[in-house]
Amino acid sequence: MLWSVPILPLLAALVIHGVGKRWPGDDRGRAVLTLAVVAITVATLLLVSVAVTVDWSGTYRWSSRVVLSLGMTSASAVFAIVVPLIAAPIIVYSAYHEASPVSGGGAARPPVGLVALLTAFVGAMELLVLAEDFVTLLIAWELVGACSWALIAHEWQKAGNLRDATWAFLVTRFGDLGLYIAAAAAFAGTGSFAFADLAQLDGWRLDVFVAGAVLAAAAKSAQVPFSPWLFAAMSGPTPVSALLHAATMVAAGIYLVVRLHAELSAVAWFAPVAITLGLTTALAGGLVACLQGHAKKLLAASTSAQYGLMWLAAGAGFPGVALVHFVTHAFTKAALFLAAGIAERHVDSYSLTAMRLGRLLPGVAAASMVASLALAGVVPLSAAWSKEKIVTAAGHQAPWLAVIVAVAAGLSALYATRFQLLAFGRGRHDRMSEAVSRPGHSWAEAVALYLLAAGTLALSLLWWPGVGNGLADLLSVHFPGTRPWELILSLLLVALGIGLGAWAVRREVSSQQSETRTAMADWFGLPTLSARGVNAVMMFSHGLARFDDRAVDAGIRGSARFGAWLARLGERRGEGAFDGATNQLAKGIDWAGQVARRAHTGQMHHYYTGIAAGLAAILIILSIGALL
Amino acid sequence: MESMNHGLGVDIAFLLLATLAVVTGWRVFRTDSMVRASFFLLVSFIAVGVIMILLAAEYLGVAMFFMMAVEMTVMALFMVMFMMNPAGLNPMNMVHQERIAIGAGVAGFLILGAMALLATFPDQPVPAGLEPVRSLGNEMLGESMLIFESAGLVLLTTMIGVVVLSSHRGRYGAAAEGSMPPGLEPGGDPAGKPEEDEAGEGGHHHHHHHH
Amino acid sequence: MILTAALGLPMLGALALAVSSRWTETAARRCAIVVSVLPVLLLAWAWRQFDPQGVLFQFVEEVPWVPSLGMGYRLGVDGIALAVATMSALVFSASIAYPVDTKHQPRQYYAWMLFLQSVSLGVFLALDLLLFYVFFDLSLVGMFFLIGRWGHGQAQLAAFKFFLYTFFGSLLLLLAIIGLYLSVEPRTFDMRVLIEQQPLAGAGMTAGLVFLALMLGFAIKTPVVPVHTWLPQAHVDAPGPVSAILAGVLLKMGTYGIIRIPFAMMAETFSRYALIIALFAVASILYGAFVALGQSNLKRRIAYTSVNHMGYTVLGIAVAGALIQDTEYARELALVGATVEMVAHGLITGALFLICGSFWQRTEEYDLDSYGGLLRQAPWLTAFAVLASFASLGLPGLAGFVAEFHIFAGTFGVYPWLAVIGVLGILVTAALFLQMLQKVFFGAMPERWAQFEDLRPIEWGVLVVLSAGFVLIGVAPAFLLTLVEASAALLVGGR
Amino acid sequence: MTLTTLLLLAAALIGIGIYGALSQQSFVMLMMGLELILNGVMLAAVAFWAFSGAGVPEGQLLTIIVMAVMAIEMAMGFALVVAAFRGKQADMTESLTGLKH
Amino acid sequence: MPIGDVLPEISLTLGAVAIVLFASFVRQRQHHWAAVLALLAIGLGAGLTVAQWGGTPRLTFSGVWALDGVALASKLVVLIAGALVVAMSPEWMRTDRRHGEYYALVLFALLGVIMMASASDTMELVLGVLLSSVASYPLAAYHRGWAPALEAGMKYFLIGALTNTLLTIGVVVLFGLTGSTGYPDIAQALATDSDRLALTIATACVVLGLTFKLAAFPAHAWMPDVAQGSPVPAAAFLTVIPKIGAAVALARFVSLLPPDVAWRAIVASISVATMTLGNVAALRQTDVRRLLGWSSVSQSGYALMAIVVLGVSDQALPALVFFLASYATANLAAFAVVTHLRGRTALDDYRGLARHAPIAATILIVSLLSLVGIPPLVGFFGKLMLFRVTLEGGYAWLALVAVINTVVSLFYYLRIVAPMMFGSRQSAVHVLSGQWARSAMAVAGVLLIVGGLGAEALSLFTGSIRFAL
Repeated sequence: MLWSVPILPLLAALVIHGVGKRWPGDDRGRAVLTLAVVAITVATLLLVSVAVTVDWSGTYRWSSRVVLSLGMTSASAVFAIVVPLIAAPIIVYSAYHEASPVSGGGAARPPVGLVALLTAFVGAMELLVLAEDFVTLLIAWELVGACSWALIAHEWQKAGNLRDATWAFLVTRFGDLGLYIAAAAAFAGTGSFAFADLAQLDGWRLDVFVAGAVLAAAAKSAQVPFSPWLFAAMSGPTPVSALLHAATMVAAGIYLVVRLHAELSAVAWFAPVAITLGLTTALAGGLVACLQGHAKKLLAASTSAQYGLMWLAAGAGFPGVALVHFVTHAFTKAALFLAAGIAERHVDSYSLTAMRLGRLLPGVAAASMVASLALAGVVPLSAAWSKEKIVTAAGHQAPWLAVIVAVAAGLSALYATRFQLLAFGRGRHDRMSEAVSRPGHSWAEAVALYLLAAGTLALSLLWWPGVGNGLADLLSVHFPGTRPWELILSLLLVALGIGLGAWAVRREVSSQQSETRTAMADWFGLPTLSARGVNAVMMFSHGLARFDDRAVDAGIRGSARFGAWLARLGERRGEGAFDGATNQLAKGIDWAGQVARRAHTGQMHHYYTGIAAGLAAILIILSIGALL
Repeated sequence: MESMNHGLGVDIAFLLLATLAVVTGWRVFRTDSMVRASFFLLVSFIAVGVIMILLAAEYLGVAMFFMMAVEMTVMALFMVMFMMNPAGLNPMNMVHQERIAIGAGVAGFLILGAMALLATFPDQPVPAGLEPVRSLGNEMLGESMLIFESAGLVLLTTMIGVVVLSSHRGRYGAAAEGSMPPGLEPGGDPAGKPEEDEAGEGGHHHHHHHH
Repeated sequence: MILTAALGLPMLGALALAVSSRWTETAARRCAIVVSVLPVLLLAWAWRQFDPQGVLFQFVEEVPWVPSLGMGYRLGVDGIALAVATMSALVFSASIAYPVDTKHQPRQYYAWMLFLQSVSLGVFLALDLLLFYVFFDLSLVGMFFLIGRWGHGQAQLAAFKFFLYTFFGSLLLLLAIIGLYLSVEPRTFDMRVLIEQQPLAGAGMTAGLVFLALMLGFAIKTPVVPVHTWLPQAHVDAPGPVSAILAGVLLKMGTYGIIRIPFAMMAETFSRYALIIALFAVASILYGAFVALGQSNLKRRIAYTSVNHMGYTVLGIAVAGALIQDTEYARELALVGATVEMVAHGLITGALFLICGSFWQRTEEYDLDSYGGLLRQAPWLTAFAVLASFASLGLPGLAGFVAEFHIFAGTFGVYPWLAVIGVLGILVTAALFLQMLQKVFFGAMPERWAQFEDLRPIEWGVLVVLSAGFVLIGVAPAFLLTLVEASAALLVGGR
Repeated sequence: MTLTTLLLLAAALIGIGIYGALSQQSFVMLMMGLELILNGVMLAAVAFWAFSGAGVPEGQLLTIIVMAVMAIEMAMGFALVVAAFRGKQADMTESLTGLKH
Repeated sequence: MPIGDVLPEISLTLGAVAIVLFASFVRQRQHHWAAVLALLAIGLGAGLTVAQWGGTPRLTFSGVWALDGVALASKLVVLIAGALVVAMSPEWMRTDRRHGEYYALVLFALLGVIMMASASDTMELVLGVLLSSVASYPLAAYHRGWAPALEAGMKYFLIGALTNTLLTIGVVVLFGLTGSTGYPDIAQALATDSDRLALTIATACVVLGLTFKLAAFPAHAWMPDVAQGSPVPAAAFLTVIPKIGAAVALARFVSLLPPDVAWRAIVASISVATMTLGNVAALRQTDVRRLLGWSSVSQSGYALMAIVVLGVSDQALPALVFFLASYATANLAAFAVVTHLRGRTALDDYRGLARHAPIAATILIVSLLSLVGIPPLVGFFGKLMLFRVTLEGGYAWLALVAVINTVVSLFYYLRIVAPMMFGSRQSAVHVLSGQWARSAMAVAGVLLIVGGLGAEALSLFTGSIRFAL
């Protein structure tokens, strides 16, 4: 029965895609889409809640060795609930925010395909979080990647989008290879793919397994050095980014770490690796976000940084903290992306310096403010709570680690402030400016944003005494106790960050962006580096293709040369195609053929000589044979 | 090998005949006239025939005389009729690849000579009192009847073949007329006529004096 | 009789088309389609009747042919053969139904296609080594005429190259088959006896030579790097449906042959060289993928992915044949994976080449860079191309994933490091397919394709059938896995 | 007159014959070379019959067979030469160059 | 005198004599009845041969004539092949003034080949070679008014004269060495210590003499010329039938030799040289008949493989005869098609034939594929048997060489097939009028397939044959 949870959205997506084309092209169509999406997500949520309460599970047998199975753990439950919860407003938003790319010159048609894909995306993610074995996990894992490819490539007329989509897919698929290896290692060690049997895994296979899983998770959750793929993913429509970052694709990585935390931490090197990875990404991502001038890319870098914090928490031994931070981050980040999308519609650019829409869009600005402050870690907002827990978790490992984490958190305060002030500060645009004439945003988009902001506010209840412990019991996880000095330090750093952010914003208006800054803002030149790598690979394969044409095939082009000759003789076409081809074997046989023919001169005395020579040869061979 | 009973005279005769056979054999290819060449060949054969008689194979020797005499006459006539340079009036030296030919001849002689000198053959001379002609007759009409008949058959075939090839006039007019492949299309030329035939006839010919 | 019927009906159909000259194009086409579907139905029925718990070979038929040589008309299938044969029959039906320019000789075209269907099924259904060889060789003849007569570009040249190259392989095979034959007493070509007796076990040099000849012969057919170079040209110049058969069916003869002959009959020798074969397979995987990535010709690119995919199959077989202790599960998994890869690749690459055929019919152009934005003109064509490409790059939910996952999981259990290297192939495959899709279907559309047609109903129908096949295997492969697993277990474990 | 000397004589005749067969351009002269070889062969046959064959009649018969070979080949040869000369004006090996390669 | 043992041969002889007489008294237009007479004689001979089948292998006529399975089997093959040749001739020879004698010569040539195959005595062998040669020279040169035929005949004769002469050297030396000409005595004498130098020379000469009839290296040069220049039916005869007798004769001869004579090495070398040379030289031919001639050279090379393993593999002789029979069928079918197509020989003339003369094209393609050894044609089983005995005899390298050669040969066979199938033509295709050549072609074509599907019959027929000696 648990299968119904992922299958419902997947099938619904197919249905939407199938019948969507016949829907009316105006706002009625959007309304129908909205209703459908809301219905589907609500149904999914209902199914999940039923599943949680009555403890559904599901198995599907492929063969005696491969059995697909679904199950519900606390981590899966959290994800399974959060995903549709976040997705619903985002998809509704997208129904109004986007248009179908095929509609061409006429009236913008509702983005049926996009909505269908987003719905499918939710289904795939549900499948991912409910998977109880590696085959299922891998299926969902790659489906999520494929969905994101299609989503990023939504506006397919622009070749650049396709390139970015491919790039994002390839980077994450590179990580997927880790999962293939991990799954294979698990099978080799236990004879099964089920998570439940992982406990039997030991020795070098366990190491391989962990390495593969870490690779897969790190790539998905955009940790260094895979972070730049998130920038590429920005080519997709805004709602896609929102969903990708908040609840689905990127979240898959941290889900894997949380879900398999027990097995992963069975190797001693997992904790240091996870902490290093997380910390590096948090700091680097924070810096990038502080320097970015592109609204979505700023948020994307922030995503990497926040997931870095989650990695760190998991590495420090508190996967529950990571889980909670995922939830709080999901709401804030989704809200911020939607806000950024609305802002872009007004100024036709994602450039932060062009925005400052506070006066124009007060409601949106307020909602964005809530999310920004939460991201910044301002007490008593939701994300602040989980972030403090992360600082504390780091403190459990080492006090200096807590300090560094607090610094990273300060960075997030800085860029959150920067985003909020630049995008929705009080600036040039007011109600009177020319921007008014631009198409604004619909009520549905605003409602979606408000709902997410409200979610952030609601989650702020975590600060309420006792809620945190209750949650820990509910999820059967363990939260670290807060230490006062860490809290104070962290709050100080947040304040410092906000201050610095405000200062930076003031400076930013005047100053031009320097080269180094641009480079740093683009993940310290990592994409350039990887582009070089890709170029090298392409050159390699072109070279190999040429090699294959010329060298390896050389021995066989005998037939080719001959065939070309034949083609001349026979069909009088294909002439000269292989004239330049040099082929040793062919040449050899051909040469032998010519010699043999020429040897047959038609002159009797040559034949006689040949017979005499042949007789001599026979005699010689016989004599040698006799002597041997 | 000295078991055969013969005297010094026989040896001397053999030596002379052998020299004669070799020298005339050699002269066959060293004369300007084909007619002379054929007579040199005849002499060589006759010398060998005499040696055969010395070896007590009288029948074979005599058969050789008659056969070769007839054959060489035919050959000489043939050459007078058909061939160039009938009387050796023009000097002729029509050889090719002479060095290779000499090499091959010498090699042949050396190999067979080595066999003559080095190989051991069973030492079983003709027993005294053997009547070669009688024994040959018995053999031909007895044990080797089939061989004898086969040889006859070969002769018959040769006769038919020779007639087919060389007769000038057949029962229905010129023998060679119409003796060619069917045309590629009815009434047309046959397929596969070599190109050289039209152009190259007589490229190495010095004379055409027949027809 | 069911197997004889499956391969005999198309042969009769071919004869009927060949003998009479009264067929119109439509009649010939209809007849061919109907006849070609019959084997699919028959084999599907056999599939239903197949008992996975039963003996290895079922539906056995035996009629003496040259008993004094130990040769007979012996047919029979195990799960592996049945799966591959059914897939082949389906690919044939699809290819025959797919529209193509028959160059005013429809009767001959369909007759050759049916002939080829018959002999190809024969290869997979034969239980007699010599009969196997007979069909194996006849498939070359059929293919030669199909490429040479109905191909385009330098079709004759491609046909020559194909025939010569693969004929060399098949003659080596003949020598090896005779070698096997000479090693059993009493002399027989019966595969069952040879599998049971393992005649050349411990025969040292002889076994090595026979094995070498077998593997070389099959490697050429498969093809494994570096004896793959006949493949791209044959593919490029063949008409689309024929390419689909070449890739979908004929290549399988190589890998199927490896499973059936060296793997099953020379287990001990095979295990000795399993690692080397696996190395060649990994080389094929990577080399095929990279070279495909470097191609700018649509059909060549797809052709080279066949090298890559057949590399997976060979890897799976090599792994399955490595007699390493305590790895039975993994080896069985690998063999199942190899078989599924054969089926999956047949359907997927068949579909891709048929799509190429549609391109040629419309534009006579294969250059990737000349295309773009076709999604606007041809959404259905795009949809099928995207689906097949994703299937080919191993996206879960489609058949390729099931196969490749099995193979990698199995390989890791035996040669972990090879699995780690080999898995890189799926990354490059992804890159090359996505790049191809991007260039052809997305971005801006050049003006010259403004009249580009979308799929016609018959094309649509054929692609739906093939796609349904590989989606079904991707989502619910139990029907296939159960069938194959039984035989794989007997082959791997029963030794 | 021993077997050795006889065989040496035969070898000499055969050698000269080989020379003739290989060197002569004219068909007739070429055939004379072949006859000379056969001459040597016959001599060898008789010698073998006399010295190592114990006078078995097959020896003589063999000589007759060789003689027949010679006669028949010459007859056939002349017939062909006549035909070739009539049809092709060819009397030398070099004029037979229509069929080659 | 056991006349009963040579009844088939007598039938041929009488047939030939009858034909000569018939031809002298009947108008030329009626000469095709001579073909009927020839077929009757051959049929009678074949029937009598079948009647001899099943007896214990023995030598008859004081050990001169072998009456064993090999001789009988090859005799049957020769006779059937001869019948096909006769059947394809009448229309081709129609305009010839000496139409009738042609059949007599064919019968004599058949008789010569049979003598070679049955000879168990060196003198009989020489006579067999001689008979088949002297009957063949006129056949090759039968078109007296057609220069290429005369040239082919002349070349054939000159090469034959030299090699027959060399053969007599071998035979005489062998007599000197053993004091005998009968195979049983020779074998006995050689088994005891005999001089190796002389034996070497004798062996070399005899083997060389037989390579002429086999068209094997080094005396192969006549074959392409004859195939190209001679009357096509005669070419069909000469590319096929003498080989059968010569191969059996060679097998008989080498089986006499003591093991320390390196005859296997010699035969293997000749085999390799022959098949390679024939194939390589055929590669670039544009004249189909000449191409078939070279291919025929290469096929002799394959046949020799079976002789290499004589005595090592007990199936060597069956394989030899089987292969020769399969080769004969295929090559005769090919030449029958060429005859039917009025001897067309330029490769260009074959373009588009498949559409204009589908049956002839099909038979030609099938026959070529059979020559390659594509199953299930009879040629495949021939090659299969060959490879089988070669591998069994431990000559894997030889088999490999043959495989490589087969691939090369495929190339030029396909060069005939490709234009026929893939090309197109405008002009009509003319064929010989009448039913003789057409029927011969059809019969040979059917035999190719029937021989493959019914390989068991052929296999049983040859399976147990062995030498009487």
